[in-house]
Amino acid sequence: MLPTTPEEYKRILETVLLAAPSPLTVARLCQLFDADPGADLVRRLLDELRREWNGRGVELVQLASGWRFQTRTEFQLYLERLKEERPPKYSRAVIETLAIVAYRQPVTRGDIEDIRGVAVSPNVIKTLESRGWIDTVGHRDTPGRPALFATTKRFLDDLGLRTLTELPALTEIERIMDLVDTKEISAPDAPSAEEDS
Amino acid sequence: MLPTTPEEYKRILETVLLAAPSPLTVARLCQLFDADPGADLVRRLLDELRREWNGRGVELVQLASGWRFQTRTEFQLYLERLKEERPPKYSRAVIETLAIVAYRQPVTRGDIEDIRGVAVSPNVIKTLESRGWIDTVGHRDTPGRPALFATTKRFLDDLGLRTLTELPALTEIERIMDLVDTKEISAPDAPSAEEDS
Amino acid sequence: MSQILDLSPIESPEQAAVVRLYGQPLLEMPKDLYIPPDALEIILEAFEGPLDLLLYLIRKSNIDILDIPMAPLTSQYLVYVEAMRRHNLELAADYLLMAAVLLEIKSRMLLPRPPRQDDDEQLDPRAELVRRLVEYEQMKMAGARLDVLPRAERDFEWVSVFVAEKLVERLPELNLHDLQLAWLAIMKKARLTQHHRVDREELSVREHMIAILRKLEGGGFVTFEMLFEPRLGPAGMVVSFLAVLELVKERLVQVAQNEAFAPIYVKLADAANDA
Repeated sequence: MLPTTPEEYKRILETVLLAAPSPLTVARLCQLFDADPGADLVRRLLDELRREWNGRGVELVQLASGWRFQTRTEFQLYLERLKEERPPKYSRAVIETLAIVAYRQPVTRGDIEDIRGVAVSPNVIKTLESRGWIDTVGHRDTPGRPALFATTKRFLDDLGLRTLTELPALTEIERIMDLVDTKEISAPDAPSAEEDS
Repeated sequence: MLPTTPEEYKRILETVLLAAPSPLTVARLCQLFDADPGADLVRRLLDELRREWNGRGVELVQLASGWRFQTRTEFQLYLERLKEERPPKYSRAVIETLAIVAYRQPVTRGDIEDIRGVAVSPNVIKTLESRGWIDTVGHRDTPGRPALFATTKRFLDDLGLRTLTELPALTEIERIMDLVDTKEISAPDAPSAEEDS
Repeated sequence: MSQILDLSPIESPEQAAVVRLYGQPLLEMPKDLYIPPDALEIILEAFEGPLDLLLYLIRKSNIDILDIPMAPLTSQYLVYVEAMRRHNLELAADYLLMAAVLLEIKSRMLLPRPPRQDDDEQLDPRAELVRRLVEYEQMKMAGARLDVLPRAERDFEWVSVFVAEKLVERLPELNLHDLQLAWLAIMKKARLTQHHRVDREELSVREHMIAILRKLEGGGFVTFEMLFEPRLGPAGMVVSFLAVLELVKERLVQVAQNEAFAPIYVKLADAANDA
């Protein structure tokens, strides 16, 4: 299967570059062939190959250490989903604080502490601010003039919401919780068959 | 950059498969997308992709653990010239042991030794294990509780097989085995000589 | 093909035995099996064990594996084993064990067959050996076939192109469900003291409250009318108005009017202190 036409040369170059674990120089690529096709021809064929791959998810690029195929960064999202490792998770304190800001905004840190029943670490607020999900929209006119936090447009964007009203409604779930509570109270002797559901 | 047309879906599948370090199942590929396109659509797109790659140096193949791009064997000549080291050449002991594990699994080291008529060196087992072709799937409930070996998905992948049933058939020799059995049974002076087959 | 293994009964007592092994006379070194002394080790390595050697002898001689002539096969085998021993090669126990097995089968073959007794006695003494030979040959050939299958890294390569990544920090992910669960947990705790009711209506008021706060962000006065966006329609206007009332109630904004019918100004409550 010795190459004779430019197409056949290109097929070999493409295959080798797709399988190579590291970038390959033009000199190295010339050595692939029994008869050296010459650096000029190889370079011309590489240029043609690069053009042929235009518009695909993988591109042929020339680097300092040679040529290689690599994925386009636009496809990073999909490639990341392949990775085994799960993305990091926010702590419960962060998520609860965010929930309070989202549903009760505007709120002060004091409001959050009142609702959660525990002190809110400055790190929690900082985490949410640096993520761009909450920011200060004013100060309450009370002693200490505490900052008022609200969620941002970025928060809505990142969660795929258009407006705050698209946040999951809680009325239904609250009704269920009411029912559960009622049941718990009204049937004190009932054997608790369904513990952890 | 959410995919809408089949072409866009295919572009993503192609990119991910070209970059993936191991085969990907259809189920895994479905998970790439925000909205699951469904296994049927993905399978159809993979078939289309496979056809699109026809005639090139790289082909899309379906293996035991999923879909993957691999180079065609005709191009190995060129790929070898890139390699720093020769691929390992396995001894007959290794290959025969592999065959016994593949066709008779699950087997213990004792079973292998019975069939080959010689002791099996621990290195033979180690070689196959470190290549990821066999592993321990349990222990036989006999004195010493010897390990039971079986082949892995990786073994099938590396040999381009989807299931164990695609292993080369043993038919020719089995006919001889049949003859042995038939002769033993039909021989007038050897009634009911049903050996353990 | 030349007859490599002489299958005729070869027992002429006149001939002097070349080799005597386990009391069995071996008359001559079969020509095809002559092993140059220095090649012996290589040959030993060429065989994977006694079964492999036996198969070689059988196949070379075109013997029917189902009807093995034990005497010549045994002597061929013993010649080989003896040659190895003469050269002080460390003989694997497996080879010696097989020699004993062959001799045993051979002697049983020489005995007249007893009349029908139990099944064991009826079996051809060679049956077990044949079974083992056939099974080994089967696996040997299966191995050879496996070995020629196109194999990754020898006959083809996996494609795995470089993944170009923008250097972005992997930020934690959050979904609405997490948020909802968190809020539910809070509500459950809070319901012991007070009953929060959050529905879409209230959220939309809160959304407008935030929008108004953002409009007032500079700290200066903004006219009351500026806080309303007619494009929101009557319902939106009402909600905006409720939002302003709520802001006043929560003392987040100050509303000022110098005299009746004069423009109403609104500003952030805390900005008042700065002014």
